Amino acid sequence: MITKEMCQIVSHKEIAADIFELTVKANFVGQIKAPGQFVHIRVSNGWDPLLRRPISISSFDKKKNQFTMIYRKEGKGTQLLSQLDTGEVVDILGPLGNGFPVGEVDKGQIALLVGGGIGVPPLYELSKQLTEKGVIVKHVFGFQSESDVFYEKEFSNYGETIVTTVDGSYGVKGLVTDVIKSLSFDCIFTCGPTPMLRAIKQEYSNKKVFLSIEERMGCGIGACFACVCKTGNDPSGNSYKKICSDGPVFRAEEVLI
Amino acid sequence: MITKEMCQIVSHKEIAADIFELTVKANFVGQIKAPGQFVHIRVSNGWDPLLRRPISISSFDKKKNQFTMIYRKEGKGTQLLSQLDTGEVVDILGPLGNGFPVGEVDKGQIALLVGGGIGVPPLYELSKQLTEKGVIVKHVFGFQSESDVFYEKEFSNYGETIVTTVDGSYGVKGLVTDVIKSLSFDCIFTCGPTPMLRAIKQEYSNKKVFLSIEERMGCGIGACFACVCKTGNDPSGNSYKKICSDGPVFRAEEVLI
Amino acid sequence: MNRLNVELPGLKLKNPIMPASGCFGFGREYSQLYDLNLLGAIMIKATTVETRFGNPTPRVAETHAGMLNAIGLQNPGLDKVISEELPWLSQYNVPIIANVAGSVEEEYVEVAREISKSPNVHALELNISCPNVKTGGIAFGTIPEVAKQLTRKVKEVSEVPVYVKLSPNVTNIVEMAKAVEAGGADGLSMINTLVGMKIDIKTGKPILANRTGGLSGPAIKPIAIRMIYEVSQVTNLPIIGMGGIQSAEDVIEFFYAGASAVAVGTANFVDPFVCPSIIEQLPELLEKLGFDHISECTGRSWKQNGQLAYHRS
Amino acid sequence: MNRLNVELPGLKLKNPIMPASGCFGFGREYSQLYDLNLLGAIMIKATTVETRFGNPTPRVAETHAGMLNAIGLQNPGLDKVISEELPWLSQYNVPIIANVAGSVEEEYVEVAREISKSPNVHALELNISCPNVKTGGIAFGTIPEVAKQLTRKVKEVSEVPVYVKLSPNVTNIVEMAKAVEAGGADGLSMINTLVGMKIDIKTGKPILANRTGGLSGPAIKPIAIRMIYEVSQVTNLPIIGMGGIQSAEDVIEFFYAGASAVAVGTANFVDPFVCPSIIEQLPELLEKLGFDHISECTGRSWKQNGQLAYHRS
Ligand SMILES: Cc1cc2nc3c(=O)[nH]c(=O)nc-3n(C[C@H](O)[C@H](O)[C@H](O)COP(=O)(O)OP(=O)(O)OC[C@H]3O[C@@H](n4cnc5c(N)ncnc54)[C@H](O)[C@@H]3O)c2cc1C
Ligand SMILES: Cc1cc2nc3c(=O)[nH]c(=O)nc-3n(C[C@H](O)[C@H](O)[C@H](O)COP(=O)(O)OP(=O)(O)OC[C@H]3O[C@@H](n4cnc5c(N)ncnc54)[C@H](O)[C@@H]3O)c2cc1C
Ligand SMILES: Cc1cc2nc3c(=O)[nH]c(=O)nc-3n(C[C@H](O)[C@H](O)[C@H](O)COP(=O)(O)O)c2cc1C
Ligand SMILES: Cc1cc2nc3c(=O)[nH]c(=O)nc-3n(C[C@H](O)[C@H](O)[C@H](O)COP(=O)(O)O)c2cc1C
Ligand code: FES
Ligand code: FES
Repeated sequence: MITKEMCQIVSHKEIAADIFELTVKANFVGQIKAPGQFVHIRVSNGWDPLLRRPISISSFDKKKNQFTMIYRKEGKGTQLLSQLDTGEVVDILGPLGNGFPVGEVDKGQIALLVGGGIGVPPLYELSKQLTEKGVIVKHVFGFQSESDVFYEKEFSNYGETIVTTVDGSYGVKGLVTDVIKSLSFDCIFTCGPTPMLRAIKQEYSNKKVFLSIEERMGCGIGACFACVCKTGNDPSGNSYKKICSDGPVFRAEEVLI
Repeated sequence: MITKEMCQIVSHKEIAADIFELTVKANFVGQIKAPGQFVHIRVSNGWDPLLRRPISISSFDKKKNQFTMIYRKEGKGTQLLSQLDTGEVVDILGPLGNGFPVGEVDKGQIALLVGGGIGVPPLYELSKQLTEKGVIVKHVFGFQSESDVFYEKEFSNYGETIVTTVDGSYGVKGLVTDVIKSLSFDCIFTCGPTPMLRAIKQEYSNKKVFLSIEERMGCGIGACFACVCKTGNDPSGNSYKKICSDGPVFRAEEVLI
Repeated sequence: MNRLNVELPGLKLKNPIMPASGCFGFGREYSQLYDLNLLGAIMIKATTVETRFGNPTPRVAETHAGMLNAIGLQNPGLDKVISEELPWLSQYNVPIIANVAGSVEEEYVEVAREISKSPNVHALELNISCPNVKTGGIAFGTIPEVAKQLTRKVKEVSEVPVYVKLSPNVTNIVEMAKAVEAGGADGLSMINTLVGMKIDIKTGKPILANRTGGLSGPAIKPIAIRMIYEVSQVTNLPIIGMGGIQSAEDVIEFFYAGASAVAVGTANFVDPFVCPSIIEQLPELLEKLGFDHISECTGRSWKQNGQLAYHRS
Repeated sequence: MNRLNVELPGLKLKNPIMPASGCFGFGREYSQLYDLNLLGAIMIKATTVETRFGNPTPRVAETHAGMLNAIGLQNPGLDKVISEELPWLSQYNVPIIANVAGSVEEEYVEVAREISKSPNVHALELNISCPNVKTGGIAFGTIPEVAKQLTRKVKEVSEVPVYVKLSPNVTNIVEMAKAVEAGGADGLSMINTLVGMKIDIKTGKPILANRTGGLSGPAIKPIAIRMIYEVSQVTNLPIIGMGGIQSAEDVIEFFYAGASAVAVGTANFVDPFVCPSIIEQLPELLEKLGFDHISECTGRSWKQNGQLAYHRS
């Protein structure tokens, strides 16, 4: 069930440069099915900015009816969002889309979670659930620079966590793709910039790979065809997946990116 | 000097049904020249609503660098304005226009101040200044209904105050024009809906009458020609006054309304 | 007292509020959120003969109080719409207005002929105004003679009344309206989107992969109102108005301008419950404004002394 | 490093930012707020041969992220502009672009001939696009042949370069641009306002006394950007871009689209200091984006690999 709810802010803080962690109360938390689902947030009561912003659910607590998001303050909408205080309410539509299939990896197997920048957050709940299940979890996260890094300690609670930065100011200098070459694992769950997803998809076509993709959205629920991508292995070129309602998580071979 | 200033709200409260009294700190208070001048308020940081709202200065305190406005919560802009709290800041352009000429009435003479609805506020500072000068002040104010009445007590401090309501729920039932017929006075200062101003102008063409007129505005400073009115006694029909910069207060015979 | 029921050619509507084409798919998604029976009608996504993938992504960009889209008529194709979407929609007691699109005249004609046979399709909306496809759409929507010709051809084959959807990207909207009226249109729907563009400040390139897109949302409302005001005074066709509607007040404004029903597009993305909310709020607003029935509002802005509206249900 | 100086026909500008015609009067009011010498140029209010009162009030109405105006070319008339306004403006070291309007060809020609003799008028802006006057304006702005003819006539008498101001209310903006280029225009200014309307929900009547008005402000920016993008690729004329500009980022977007200078209209009403603020912020923004000079931005959205802008100062 998709719900539109006025959600009260439980906590809201900046956890890295322009990176905010936002926790809200929502009755629809009970409806969340898998890590990697997202919500669609209305950032103002007016009509400018007009569209909702899609933000991933990074963790949730069904007992408390709370969930947490982590987002980067970028443009007009997230800037407005970042000004909201604890106690205020925000109009959220969710939960949306299909998340990471925790069932696809077995106890004792090794899952590699690869995140780039603001693609890291949805992997947090995933890591938690995989760990609870007895899966061995490894994390490789890429950021631009030291000041962008967040949640390293939190992820370390669940498994080995390697951080790379483009400028080398923290962790390993370079891209996540350089680092994963040296790791062993049974499957990959990844979320981040498209070039990163593309590289991983290409390199590991022999492994189970699950990608979470981003695209500019209109409705967020599958009605407007704004967020489609072509499906893999379709000679006609006409078949498609809607990222908002079929995804945002896909098996790598399902989609062309 | 016209100034654009981020003014801090000192107090903000609802004083009648949908009527708000807003007091702010502003360095430009020192620049205010006469009662009846106004300011142009930006009600949001965004671009919807786009235009500033013109609101009269109802009183000011040069020592404290504060001034007060009284406005009715009507449309989108004043609704947003009414949500601001003490301590918040609001972007105000002012002081604008030319106010009521206190010098036009002498000590001991009788000035009749006639206000309709939200036209009442600018008369408050006027009443104060006239009284200080030794002018005898009488007030006649028209409102729709009992719940719309405000500042009756405040005005009573300066002189006789007669309130009329259209529905008769408070004071005299009827229009202000009915009441003034029975009063004696040397000159009229009035602000309110155009039909009221027009009636007064017509009825008292033999007296000194000063009107404060309203019109929809763009710039508020005389540059855009949005707020013009035709001048009286102009056979060409081409001469005009700008309400924002030549007015909003005019001698009745100066303008066609 | 039912203040909202209206009757237009082919359409007996419990209320004059419907989602606009392309902003509501074929109804499945919004049916998860509320009962579609609440709606006056549904304008379904443009249908073409063949399946179309549409334009590359990004397909949407936000602008001030508006958005650009360049979906490019993506749709499952005529066969699938007839065999899957329309039968699914028939579980609801809501008339469907089928948006008909194509690249050439024959394609429009084929879609119109076939889709108008579906029992729950009560009217067609002839989409001669899509700004986001390279062929077809735009020429049909900007040259009066071409529009008239196409309308006539479609009317010949359609089993239900035909509403022609006008493009605002023209010098003279009245001329277009009169042309399609002469071509036999039963009604008008207006307006489609205005062609616009947004450029990414960082990359220097247009945000939309298609570069240009159609501007919709509150930003275009004044243009829609003006065009409906102009057109409603000079044709006898009922108008389904659209362009930036987001509230019950907006609906009244469109009626005042000359509309007899309205469609809500972009606002569904902002508030997915906008259609049922408006439907709920309208009776009270009409009461406040002193109208017994919404049809009394049609054309008020140009009628003398509130003379009764022309298209009274 | 001066990143902002640009050169266009007749105009050697310290920066490419100027207030748009009609939104700045003749400069007197804004001169109370800041030093007009900061501006790149000033586009003064439309001037006609005779004094004009313009339309009845209300003349403005607010819309979502925009406004409508129907001033109706109110101005003191040619004589007064030449004898009072321009001499007053000559105290500033700022080139003036005189906006020329009229009801018939002869009127445009007379205003152009006389006003172009004023020493501080460095260019004319031929206003063939005012939507708010019953005669003149709109026909000149929507029929290519008429626009070309008028441009030619004005060019014959003008002592300074002529920029033609295009109306967005046309089916084909490219055709209009090419017509005035063929007529001898030295540059283009675009866009003027879009015709729109707002109806008062309480009275049922249009808010503007003139009923329709011109839509300006952020709402129309995507349309301006699209039109400049289209036109700049097919003419050799430099473009002064306008339509919803309110920030330094917007200026860059207009340059990317194809503008070589820009004008700011409605935003002056929202923030009277918007022009000097933008001028102050631009160098830093250019630095951040990696440009040595603002001219490098012109046409970036359609040029391959950022090839040097055509109209480099
Ligand atoms: C399924 C999904 C999950 C996401 N999860 C997260 C998350 O957990 N944390 C996070 O920081 N970001 C996330 N994003 C990206 C986030 O949606 C954008 O950063 C955000 O919408 C930008 O809005 P803005 O107001 O900052 O920028 P603006 O520039 O004002 O945005 C303008 C418009 O473009 C859209 N837009 C801009 N950038 C993007 C983008 N990268 N992806 C999609 N739309 C975009 C906006 O939604 C808006 O409609 C996610 C995106 C998707 C599709
Ligand atoms: C010189 C002057 C002094 C004023 N002083 C006061 C005052 O002291 N107290 C007070 O309550 N009101 C005053 N008004 C009226 C006040 O400006 C409007 O009530 C207010 O602008 C309405 O804005 P809104 O956001 O409520 O309405 P909206 O409907 O959202 O306004 C839309 C647009 O129309 C304009 N507008 C709407 N109604 C009016 C109106 N009556 N006059 C001018 N513009 C209007 C708005 O400014 C805005 O641009 C004054 C008007 C003028 C011209
Ligand atoms: C994402 C999107 C897709 C659209 N697709 C179609 C379409 O397929 N056929 C059509 O006639 N109009 C289409 N439109 C136009 C709308 O039906 C409507 O005419 C326009 O958006 C103006 O209304 P609005 O401002 O309420 O959105 C589309 C609009 C949007 C925003
Ligand atoms: C109040 C007002 C008056 C205007 N008067 C004129 C005018 O006299 N001549 C003209 O060419 N354009 C006139 N315009 C149009 C502007 O110059 C400009 O082209 C348009 O407003 C778009 O820019 P903006 O969105 O920045 O306002 C006027 C615009 C406004 C808002
Ligand atoms: S955002 Fe509308 S279909 Fe995905
Ligand atoms: S509001 Fe611009 S001249 Fe008065």
